[in-house]
Amino acid sequence: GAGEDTAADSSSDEKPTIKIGYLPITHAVPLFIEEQEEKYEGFNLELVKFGSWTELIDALNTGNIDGASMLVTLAMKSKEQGIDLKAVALGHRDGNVLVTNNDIDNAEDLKGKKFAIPHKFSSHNILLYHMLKQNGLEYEDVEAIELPPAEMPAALAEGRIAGYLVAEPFGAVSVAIDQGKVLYQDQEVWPGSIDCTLVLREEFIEEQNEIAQEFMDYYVEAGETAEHKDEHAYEMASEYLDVDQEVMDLSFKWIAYDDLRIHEDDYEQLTDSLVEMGLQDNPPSYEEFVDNSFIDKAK
Amino acid sequence: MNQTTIINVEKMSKSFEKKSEVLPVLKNITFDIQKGEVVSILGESGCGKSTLLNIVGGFVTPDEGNVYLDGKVVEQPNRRCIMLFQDYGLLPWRSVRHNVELGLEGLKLTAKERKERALYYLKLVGLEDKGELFPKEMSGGMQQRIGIARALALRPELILMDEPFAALDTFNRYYLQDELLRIQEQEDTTIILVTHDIDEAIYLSDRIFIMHPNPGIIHKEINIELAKPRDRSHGDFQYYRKYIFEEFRFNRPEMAIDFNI
Amino acid sequence: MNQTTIINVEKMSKSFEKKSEVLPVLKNITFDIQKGEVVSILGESGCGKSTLLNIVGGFVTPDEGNVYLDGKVVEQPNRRCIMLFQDYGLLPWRSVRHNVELGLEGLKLTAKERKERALYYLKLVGLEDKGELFPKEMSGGMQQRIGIARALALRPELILMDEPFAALDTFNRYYLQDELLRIQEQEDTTIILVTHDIDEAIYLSDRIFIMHPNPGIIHKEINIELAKPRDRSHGDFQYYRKYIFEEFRFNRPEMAIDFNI
Amino acid sequence: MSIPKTTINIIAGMAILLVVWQALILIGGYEEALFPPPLRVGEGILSLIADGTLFTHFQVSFLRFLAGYISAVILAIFLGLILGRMPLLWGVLNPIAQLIRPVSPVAWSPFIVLWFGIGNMPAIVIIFIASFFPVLLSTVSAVKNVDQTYLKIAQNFEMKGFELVKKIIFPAAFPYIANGLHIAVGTAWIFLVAGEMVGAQSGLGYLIVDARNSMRLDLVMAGILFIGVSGLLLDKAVGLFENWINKKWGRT
Amino acid sequence: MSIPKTTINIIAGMAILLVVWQALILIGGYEEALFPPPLRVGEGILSLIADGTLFTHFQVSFLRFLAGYISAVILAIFLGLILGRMPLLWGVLNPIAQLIRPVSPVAWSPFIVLWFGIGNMPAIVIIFIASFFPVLLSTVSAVKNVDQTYLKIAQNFEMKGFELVKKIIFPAAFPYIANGLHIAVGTAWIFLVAGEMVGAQSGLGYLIVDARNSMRLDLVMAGILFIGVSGLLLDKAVGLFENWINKKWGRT
Ligand SMILES: Nc1ncnc2c1ncn2[C@@H]1O[C@H](COP(=O)(O)OP(=O)(O)OP(=O)(O)O)[C@@H](O)[C@H]1O
Ligand SMILES: Nc1ncnc2c1ncn2[C@@H]1O[C@H](COP(=O)(O)OP(=O)(O)OP(=O)(O)O)[C@@H](O)[C@H]1O
Ligand SMILES: [Mg+2]
Ligand SMILES: [Mg+2]
Repeated sequence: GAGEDTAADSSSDEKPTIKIGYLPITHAVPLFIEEQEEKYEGFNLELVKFGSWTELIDALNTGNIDGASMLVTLAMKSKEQGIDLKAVALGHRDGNVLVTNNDIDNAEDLKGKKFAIPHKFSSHNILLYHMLKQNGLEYEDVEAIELPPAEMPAALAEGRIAGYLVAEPFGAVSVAIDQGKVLYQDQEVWPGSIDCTLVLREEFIEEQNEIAQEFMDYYVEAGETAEHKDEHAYEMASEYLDVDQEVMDLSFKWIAYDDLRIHEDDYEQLTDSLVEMGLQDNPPSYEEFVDNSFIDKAK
Repeated sequence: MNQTTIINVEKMSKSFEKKSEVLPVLKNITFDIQKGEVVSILGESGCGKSTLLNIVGGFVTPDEGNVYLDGKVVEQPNRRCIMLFQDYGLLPWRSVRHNVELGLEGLKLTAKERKERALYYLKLVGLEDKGELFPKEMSGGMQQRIGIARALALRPELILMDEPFAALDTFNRYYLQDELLRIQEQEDTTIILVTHDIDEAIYLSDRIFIMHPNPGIIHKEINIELAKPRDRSHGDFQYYRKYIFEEFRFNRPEMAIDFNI
Repeated sequence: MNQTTIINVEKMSKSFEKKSEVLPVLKNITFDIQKGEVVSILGESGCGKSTLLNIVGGFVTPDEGNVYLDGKVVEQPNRRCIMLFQDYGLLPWRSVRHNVELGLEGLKLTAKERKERALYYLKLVGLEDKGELFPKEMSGGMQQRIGIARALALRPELILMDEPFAALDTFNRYYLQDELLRIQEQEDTTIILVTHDIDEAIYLSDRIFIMHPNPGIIHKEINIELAKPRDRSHGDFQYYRKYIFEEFRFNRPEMAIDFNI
Repeated sequence: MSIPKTTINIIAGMAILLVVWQALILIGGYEEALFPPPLRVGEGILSLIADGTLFTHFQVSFLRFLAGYISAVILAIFLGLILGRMPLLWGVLNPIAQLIRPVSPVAWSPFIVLWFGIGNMPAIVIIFIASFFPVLLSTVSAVKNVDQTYLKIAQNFEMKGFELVKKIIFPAAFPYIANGLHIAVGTAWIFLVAGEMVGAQSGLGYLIVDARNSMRLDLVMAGILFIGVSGLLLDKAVGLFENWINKKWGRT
Repeated sequence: MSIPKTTINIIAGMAILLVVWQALILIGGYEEALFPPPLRVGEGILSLIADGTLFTHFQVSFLRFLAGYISAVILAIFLGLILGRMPLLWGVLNPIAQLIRPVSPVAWSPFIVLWFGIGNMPAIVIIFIASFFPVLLSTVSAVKNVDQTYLKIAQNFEMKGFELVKKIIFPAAFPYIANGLHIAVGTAWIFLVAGEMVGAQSGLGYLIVDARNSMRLDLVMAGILFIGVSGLLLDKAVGLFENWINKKWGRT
């Protein structure tokens, strides 16, 4: 049955194992550092890597993992469908760049061209939408295309797309091999954009509240460690992320890991955008979906 | 000749349905077979010989009439009446000896008894040293002999043979015909044999049923009064040849050209 | 009999390799065939009859010796010498008439001429009204007649036949043998025929080559001096029968049981 | 006479399927959002039909399928007829085919995007790969196994080259080639979904991915059913075509 | 004698493959990172072998493959032997099988995750689905097509039930079942990759996805080559097994 494999069972003497899903991207670095530093005591942490968001969501929805660092919009979709999830922290702030090929000098140049995003429901799509609007263009002026992130640098290099907007380090890859350049950083378009968040199953939060708190304490701490973006952080991250240091350094330059609290006004802006773009009719409200109690206690 | 009736076919008819057309294949067939007899059913291709044999063996149910084996209606195939198929029907995945043992496995015999009986009948057909080989390693003639051994091993009251030697060359055919007569005499088996070879029928049989087609009927029954073994070039043999051939020619008026027997 | 030599086989030998063993199949075969003759090659299964016929037709290259057709060495199969296969070799995807036309398509004929010629030979074999049917709708005997028409349509100098009637029942076989003789007389075709049926060989041939196996040699050549059409039950016919049978028995000392011809 | 029986069987089969499906939900107590019941899927199908989505996606998929399948079939039969007659060359190329065949067409997707870009091409290429090898291999083996008698007759009638291929080899090999075509339809249709899950913006595979991403498992199930039904119909259509050709060419 | 010739062919085939590959890169002028040349892939393979990654992933994949394949084969043959003898029941179940068969096993993945969780099971289940139908369908049709003569002999010898299946039907059907097994190995291996690309955390398919996500296309290519080679070996192994059984059972 559903949830059978939920690992976090509360048997007394054995330490429970928390399973958290992730994709190998720069946005999940705090998770990597938390596991590497292994400061927690009340539980075992198992990070489960997935090949794509779709598979990660399936696992999360069916209770095969207790939580995940994932695109917030996808979690909101699940919530809307009746899966009990809570967003408890951000995965990162900023750190999404709009990469284009070297011939594109402004938004106007993108008109009529193909532009890749990982997902219709991603914050990247919203960023693209706002960017176009801010430059006096319509969303329909570019042809937005969903592509697996790993294919984007190749597609850009081969001239199949004019640009892309996706999680790191895939933006940095193109910049590092001189096949692309940064047209905009996300904070220029939408300050306080919410992208990847740490999501936990409500079931887990209710049954193992203390453990959840401990997990969150060290998550916040790991975020602060990550914010140093030093050699140490790079080493720990590279256990999960197989990229050159040059790419990673670029990636780190654009991102921030301090203050991982989800702010209500940012969230409102997100839901407004979703409704405005017609991507979601009834996005869950801030109260329903965001649970800041852990991060607030951790501070 | 022993005068116990073993097979008794009574007013038997059979038709097949073909695309909602009813094709009468056998009509009102009646005959008796005595214990120890060799009877041939002779007829052209498609006249219903195989169908008749299948009905006698219980493989096909007649539409009308009945077949009695020792006075009891035949409703299903059974071990007392073994059919030999034209393509020999040996199981390619079993060695020669295990093929012969196949029918014995249903009897209450120990493995040793089974093996002994199989070897006895393999010896009878002259293949005692081939028991461990596989059928595909045998020539056509040898395969047919294995089939005969397999049938005999069950000591059936009746053996049905459907064109048993049609696939063999003349020399092997002659040889196996002699073998069959020798074994038949030794075991006193009753045999019903389907063939389209006039010589074969005359050479082997005590009686010949001549079938005519559309629908299949037994047109004539001929007693062969020659002593066995017979001489194919003897005048009497030629008499029967000519006689039977005339029977068939009579039935084929559509043939423009004269046959020269 | 016309005395122009059409086929001349000289000191021809052939062996096959089987798992690095060399199996001599034909050894030192020499014979001539005259124009208009019907010659049968008679022998047991496996004695090399088909191989010999294939070599004469140019399908297989001999190891030693040569085959001459009209004095020229045969190196490849060609239209002057057509082989008829035992399984008839009709193309199932072509109608009867198009099968007969197959060989004509390589000639410089208009479609109309082709069709006329095909219909002429179909008529010769008595199938002029079946031209638009497919081979699978024909009986075995009809299929063989189509094969004969297809061969004749090319007006070859020589027709090779490999056990042409082996798959037919006795009645159809007799009928086709007569047909063959009629057509052969009309067209004056030279025919080499492989068979394992003594009667067939005597009934059809001007000469019979008797082959013995291991390796295949022409053991004896017999002239059949009977006028055609022949009578199978005639004393002279029986004389040849007995004579040829003795030839074979002589060669099979391993057979324990006496044959009764 | 036989059609009603088949119809009854199909209806009975579907009924069993629905009962088992509903029973699974009742017994397992699954969340509706995670394992939608038949009724909800039925509604999903209706809504997809009503707004035309289903038809649009099906059309896109079907055209891609045709493009990939037909081009693969033509090339594979053409090469197969040649390679089947050239045993030495085939001896060298065969290991390459054998090596590439067991690789899932999906595994190539990074390279497919690199070479063929995005849009229709990746799905078409994946279908092409999925159909190409079964047809090639069955054509080569069909050509190699053409009845010796037919080849001898061709020799005897002095047929050569293109005439030989056209009049003898192709028709003789066709039933086995057709079998390869039949298998390839199945394989290619199966990979259509996989192909459209990668990088496509439309089609039945995309419909499934998209529904999955929107957490609409009822639509996923609807897509699965629709793929099953249309795959089945496609298979039957190829079967009918096979029979028709065989009948036309005088086979059983 | 025949082994050296095959070896020469394989070597020649591989040489051609490498030359074409390198030529493509030189002509197309592709970026090394996007379309890695043979040498770099060779290095990739060596590094994967050296750090044991390749072997570990292969082992995981292979065990999953065995689990999925063998359980599918056993169940499918068992059901096939029964259903082949029950034409009425099969008439009803056949439409269900026909409906499910054309659906890519990958399409089921949301439900597979729901029922079987994550880890080894999804890949095993996908392989199970991929192998089950070919084997089931070929077993049923093999059983239906058992030579009438054998069945008549069995009737004649009064064989029934289990004895009939064991002594006549199974051995008579086996060559065709084995053919189904052979096809299923190919299909299942192809879907292994697809299966492991979805929801697995190890195995050769995962190796490819992970390398792709890390933009290491040389490792993707290495994975593809390795999947091709091991699929090929697996296929040969099944072929040998088939021959061995056929020999043991006195077939050609
Ligand atoms: N199961 C069947 N269904 C329909 N028709 C059948 C069936 N079995 C036989 N027939 C038809 O019945 C007729 C007689 O067939 P049967 O096999 O008994 O002939 P036969 O005398 O044995 O011929 P042959 O010498 O060719 O073996 C044929 O026309 C055949 O087509
Ligand atoms: N291509 C071949 N390769 C190897 N051996 C062969 C080949 N063709 C024939 N043989 C062998 O040569 C011998 C003679 O064969 P052939 O077919 O000529 O005999 P046959 O007299 O026509 O026999 P049958 O009456 O059975 O047709 C047989 O032992 C056969 O196994
Ligand atoms: Mg019959
Ligand atoms: Mg021969």
